[in-house]
Amino acid sequence: ADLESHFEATIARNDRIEPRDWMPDGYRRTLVRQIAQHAHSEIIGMQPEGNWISRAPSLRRKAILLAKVQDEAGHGLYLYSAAETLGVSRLELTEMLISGRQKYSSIFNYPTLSYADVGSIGWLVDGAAICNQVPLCRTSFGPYGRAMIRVCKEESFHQRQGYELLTTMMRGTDEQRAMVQESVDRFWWPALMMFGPPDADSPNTAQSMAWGIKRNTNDELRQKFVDMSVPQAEALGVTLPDPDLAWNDERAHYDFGQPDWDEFMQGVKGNGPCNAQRLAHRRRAHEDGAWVRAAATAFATKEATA
Amino acid sequence: ADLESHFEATIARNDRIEPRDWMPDGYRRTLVRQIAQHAHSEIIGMQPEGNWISRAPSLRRKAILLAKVQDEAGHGLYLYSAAETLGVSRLELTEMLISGRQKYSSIFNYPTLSYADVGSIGWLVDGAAICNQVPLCRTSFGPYGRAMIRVCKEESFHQRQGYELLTTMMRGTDEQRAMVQESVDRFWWPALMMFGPPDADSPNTAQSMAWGIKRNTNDELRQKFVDMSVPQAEALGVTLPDPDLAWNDERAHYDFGQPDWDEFMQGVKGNGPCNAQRLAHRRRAHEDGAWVRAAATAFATKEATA
Amino acid sequence: APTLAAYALMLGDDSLVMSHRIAEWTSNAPDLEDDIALSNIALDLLGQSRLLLARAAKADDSVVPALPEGSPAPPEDALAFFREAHEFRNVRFAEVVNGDFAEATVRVLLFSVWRLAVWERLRASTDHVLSAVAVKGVKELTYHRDYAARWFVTLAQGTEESRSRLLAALDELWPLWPELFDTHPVEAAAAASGVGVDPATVREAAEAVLDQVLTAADVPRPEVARRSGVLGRTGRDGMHGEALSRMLAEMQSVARAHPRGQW
Amino acid sequence: APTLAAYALMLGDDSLVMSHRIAEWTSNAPDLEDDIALSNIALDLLGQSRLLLARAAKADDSVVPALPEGSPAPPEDALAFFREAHEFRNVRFAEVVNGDFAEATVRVLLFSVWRLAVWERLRASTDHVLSAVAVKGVKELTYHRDYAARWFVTLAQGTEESRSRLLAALDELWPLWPELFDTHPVEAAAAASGVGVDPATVREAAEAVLDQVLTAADVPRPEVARRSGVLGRTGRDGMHGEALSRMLAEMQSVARAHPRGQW
Repeated sequence: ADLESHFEATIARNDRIEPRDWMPDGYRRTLVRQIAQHAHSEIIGMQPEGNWISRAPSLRRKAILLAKVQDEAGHGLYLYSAAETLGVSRLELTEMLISGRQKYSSIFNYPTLSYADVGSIGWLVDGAAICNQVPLCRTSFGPYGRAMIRVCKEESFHQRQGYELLTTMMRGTDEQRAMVQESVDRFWWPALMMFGPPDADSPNTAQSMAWGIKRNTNDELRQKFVDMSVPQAEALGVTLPDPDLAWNDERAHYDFGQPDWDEFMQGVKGNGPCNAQRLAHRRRAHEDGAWVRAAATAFATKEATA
Repeated sequence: ADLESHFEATIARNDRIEPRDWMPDGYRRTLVRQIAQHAHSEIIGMQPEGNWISRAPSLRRKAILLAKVQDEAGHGLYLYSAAETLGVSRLELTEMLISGRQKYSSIFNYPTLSYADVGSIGWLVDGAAICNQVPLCRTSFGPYGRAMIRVCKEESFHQRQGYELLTTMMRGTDEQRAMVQESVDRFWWPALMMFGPPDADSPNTAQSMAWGIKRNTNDELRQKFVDMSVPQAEALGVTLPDPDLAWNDERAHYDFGQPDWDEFMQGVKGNGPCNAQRLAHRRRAHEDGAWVRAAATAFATKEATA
Repeated sequence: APTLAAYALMLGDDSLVMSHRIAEWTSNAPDLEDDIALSNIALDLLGQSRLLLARAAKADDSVVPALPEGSPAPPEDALAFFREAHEFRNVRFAEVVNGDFAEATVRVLLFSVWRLAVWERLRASTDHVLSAVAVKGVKELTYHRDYAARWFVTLAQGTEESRSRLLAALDELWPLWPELFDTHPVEAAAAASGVGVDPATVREAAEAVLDQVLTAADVPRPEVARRSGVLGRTGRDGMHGEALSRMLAEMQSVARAHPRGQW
Repeated sequence: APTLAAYALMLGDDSLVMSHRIAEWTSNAPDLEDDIALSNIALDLLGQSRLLLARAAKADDSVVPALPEGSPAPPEDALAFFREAHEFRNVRFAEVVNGDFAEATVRVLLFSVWRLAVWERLRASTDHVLSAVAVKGVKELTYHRDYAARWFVTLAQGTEESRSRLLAALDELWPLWPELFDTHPVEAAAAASGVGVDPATVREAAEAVLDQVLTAADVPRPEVARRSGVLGRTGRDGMHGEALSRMLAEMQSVARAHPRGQW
C-alpha cells in the first residue's frame, strides 16, 4: 500500500515512473502493450515506404527516403529498448507481432501505390502520429517518455520532408498533381482513423489517462489534426475528400465527417488490404535471420569462454 | 562377334540402330553423353531468352518468345526421352547436369543484355544449332534421329522468327539499329564457337563419324554457317565483327577469322560470364520442385494400391 | 460502346496480368511437363488478352492512352505498355506475387473455375468478338482448370508437406475469391445490355464446381475472411495492391525506354 | 576533362549500383541493428555517387545523356535514371543479385577492402572534388569494412550453418574479385594524369588486408577462377551481367514514366 501510494503520488505530481520503481501490474501490462504496439508500428511502417526506395525518381529523394525508413528502424529500436526495461525481450515482442498476438497501427495495412504516397505518408500519417505522440513525451513512464522525445523530433522532420515532396510535385506536371490528389484522397480517411475509434467506443481511454499513459482522448486529437491539416491542404492546393469539412465559427474548429469505421475494423481484424503481406514480410525477414542470430549467439558464447 | 558385325553392317547401310538392338558400350556411352548434353542445352537455353519474357516490348513478341522458350522445354523433353531408351533416367541426367558432371552448350553462358539478343539468338544461335543438327536427323541411333527431325523443324521456325525480329528492329529507330548491331557483335563469335574446337583439336570426331553419330567435322559445319550467314547479315544491314571475313573465289567459300578459343575454354571450364548463374537457377528450380515430385509419386502409389 | 470498351478492358486486363504471372514460372517449374503446361496456360491467357484489348480499343478508342509522339505501338500495346497501374482494371487476384507450386495450383484453379463460369455465359454475348473469345476461351479454361484440379487433388493427397503447402496457399488466396464475384457498375451495365455477364450471377455455379474439387481432394472450405479494399474500392476500380506497379515497372521497361521503337 | 569525367563516372556508378543493392536489405535484415547499419552503408554510398556523378557531368557534360524534352532532371539524375545498362561503367561485382546475409557480409567486405585501398590513394588526387570525396569516403568505407569484417569473423566462427553459408558466399563472389584490380584504359589515363588511381597498383595492399580478415576468421582463400567477360569486356567497358538491366528497369521506372516531373 505504501508502494501503491508512492506510485499514485508520482503520477499525481506528473513525475516519471522509472523501471526500478514499483508499479501496478495493470500499468505495466498496459504500458508493455502500448509501447510494443508502437514499436511494431515503426517496424511494419518501414514496409509501405520501403516499397519505393528502389524506385525513388531522383537520387536526392532516394537518400531522403532511405534515411527516413532507417529512422523508423531506429524508433523501433528505442521503443523496444523502453519495453525491455519492463521485463520483456525484443525477441518475445517480435514473436508476439509475427504471430498476430500484438497489433500495430492499421494505417500500415494500406498499400503505397505511387511515389506521391511517400509524401502523403510523411504529411498526413506522420502528422497524425505526431499529434498522437507529442503528448506522450510527457507520459508517466520515464523510458517511454524519453524515447518519444527523440521520436517526435525526427517525425516532425519527416513530416516537413513529406510535405515538401508534395509541394514540389504540385509544381510539376498535371500528372503529378493528379497523383498527389489521388494519394491524399486515399490517405486522408485512414489518417483520421489513426486516432482510434470515437471516444464513446474507446473503453480503455479513461484508465490510460488516469495513469498518465495517455494525455488526450481520441476525438480531441483527431480534431487537432483536422484543424492543423486543413490550412496545409489549402496551401498545397489539394482538396480533402470530405464534403462535410467546414469551419465552424461557434466551435472555432473544423467540422468533419466520419471515416468508414467498418473498414477500420476489418483492418484491425486482419482483413485489410495489406495485413497478410505485412506480416508475411516481417515473418520471412525474421525467419531468414534466425541462423544469423544463432551464429552471433554461438560466437559470443565462444568468445566469453575463450 | 555376330552382334557386333550386325551392328557394323547396320551402320554401314546407314540404317538405324534401335534401343532393343545390341550396341557397343562405347557407342552407348557416347550417345548418352551427346544426347544428354543436347537435352541439357535446350533446358539451360531457356534461361537467356526467358530473361526477357517479362519485358517483351509488345504482346505479339511476348507470345512469340514465350512459345519459343516453351518449345525448348519440349525439345528437352524429346531428347531426355531418347536418352531414356538407352537406360538412363531423366532424373539421373538432371543430377549430372546440376552437379556439373555433364555439360551443355557454352553459348548459353553468355548473358542476354537487350531485347535484340532474342533476335540474335534466334538468327545466329539457332542458325548454328541447325547447321549442327540437320545432319543429326540422319544419325545412326533411331530415337535420337527422330527427335532431331522434330527439333530441327521447330528450330528453323525459331530462326526465321529471330531474323524477322532483327529485320523489324532495323526498320525502327537509330537506337534500335545500334542495339541490333551491338547484339550481333556480341553473339557472332560465340556462335562460331558452337561448332566446337578446330578439327585438329577435336580428338573424338573420327570415332563419332565412324559410328554415324556425327556426320560432319566441326570446321566443315562452321564454314557452312559462315557462308550462310554473310548474305543474311548483308540483307539485314549489319556488319559482322570480323575484319578477316572475305569471299575467297578460289575456295568458293568465305574466309574468316578465329574466335577467341581461350575464352571458349574458360566457358567450358565453368568460368564463363553466366555459368554459375545458369547452374544455380537450374539447381534451385530442381530443388524447389522436389516436394512436388515427391507428392506426385506418393499420390501415384496411393492410387495404384487403392 | 463505352460500356463494351470498359468491360472488354476488365476482362483483357485479367488475362494479361494473370498471363504475366504464370509466365514467370517458365524455366522454374518442378518438372518439364509442368513448365510446358504453365507456359501453355500463360500463352492462352495472353492470346485472350490481345483480342480483348483490341476489342476495347475498337469499341471506344478513348480508352487507349495517348502515346509518346511518333510511337507506332498498336492499340493492344498502347494499353498494355503505356498505362499506369491505377488504369488497369484487373481483379486483384490476378496480380498477387507468385508463391510456390501449390500457390500456382490454387491460383490457376480458382481463376479458371471463376472464369469458366463467367465465360460459359459470355458465349451468348451480343458482341460477336466477345462471344468468339468466350467460345475459344471456354475450351482453353477447361484445360487450365482440369490441369490445376488434378494437381490440387495430387498435392492434397500426396505427402504431409504437399498438403500443408496446399492448404496454406488456399488460405492465402481465398481472401481474394469473393471479390471475383463483386458486380462492378460496368459489369452490371454490360450484363444489362447483353454484351457481358454479371459475375454475381455465376457465383453459385462456380462454388459448386469448386466444391467438387475440394471434396475430391478432401480439403475443407477455408475459413478466411475476404480482403477489404481501399475506401471500398478494389481492382475493378483501378485500386490494386503494391505488386501491380512493380510488375508493370518490369513489364513496360523496354517498351517505354523505346517509345518510337518498331518491334 | 573527358578522362576525369569517364573516371568519375566509373567510381560513381560503382557506388550507385552497390548502394541500390545494399538498400534492398532495408526492412529485411536479421536484426534491427543490421537493418540500420546496412541502410547506413547504402546511404554513404549513395552520397558518394551523387558527388561523383555531378563531378563527371561538370568535367564533361557530353557524358550526360540527352533528356526527354522539358525534363528538369539535374545531371546526377540524368545519369542515374536515363542511361541504359550498357552505358553504366560499374564493376560487375556491384550489380550481382543479393543473396543471404552471408553474401551481404562478403559483398560489403570485399567491396570496401578494395575501395579503401583505392581511395586511400585517391585522397591525393589532383582533382579537388575527387580528393574531397575520397577523404570523406575513406572514413565511411573504414566503417563499412569493419562492420563486415566483424560479421565475417562471427559467421565463420559461429555455427556450422553460418560457416558453410559464409564459405559458399565467398566462393560465389570470389570470381569477380580479380576484375576489381583490372586496369581500364580510362583508369590508366586518370592515374597517369594524377586525378585517379590504377587499381592494379593497390592489389597487394588490398589482398594483405583481406588476408588479415581471412586469418582472423580461419577461412582459407577460395580456389575459384575469375569469371571471364564477354569478348574480353567487363563492367568497366559497359559489359554487364543480366542483373543490371533488371535492376535499372525497376530503379528508373518512375523517373522515366514522368520525364518532365519535378521531384
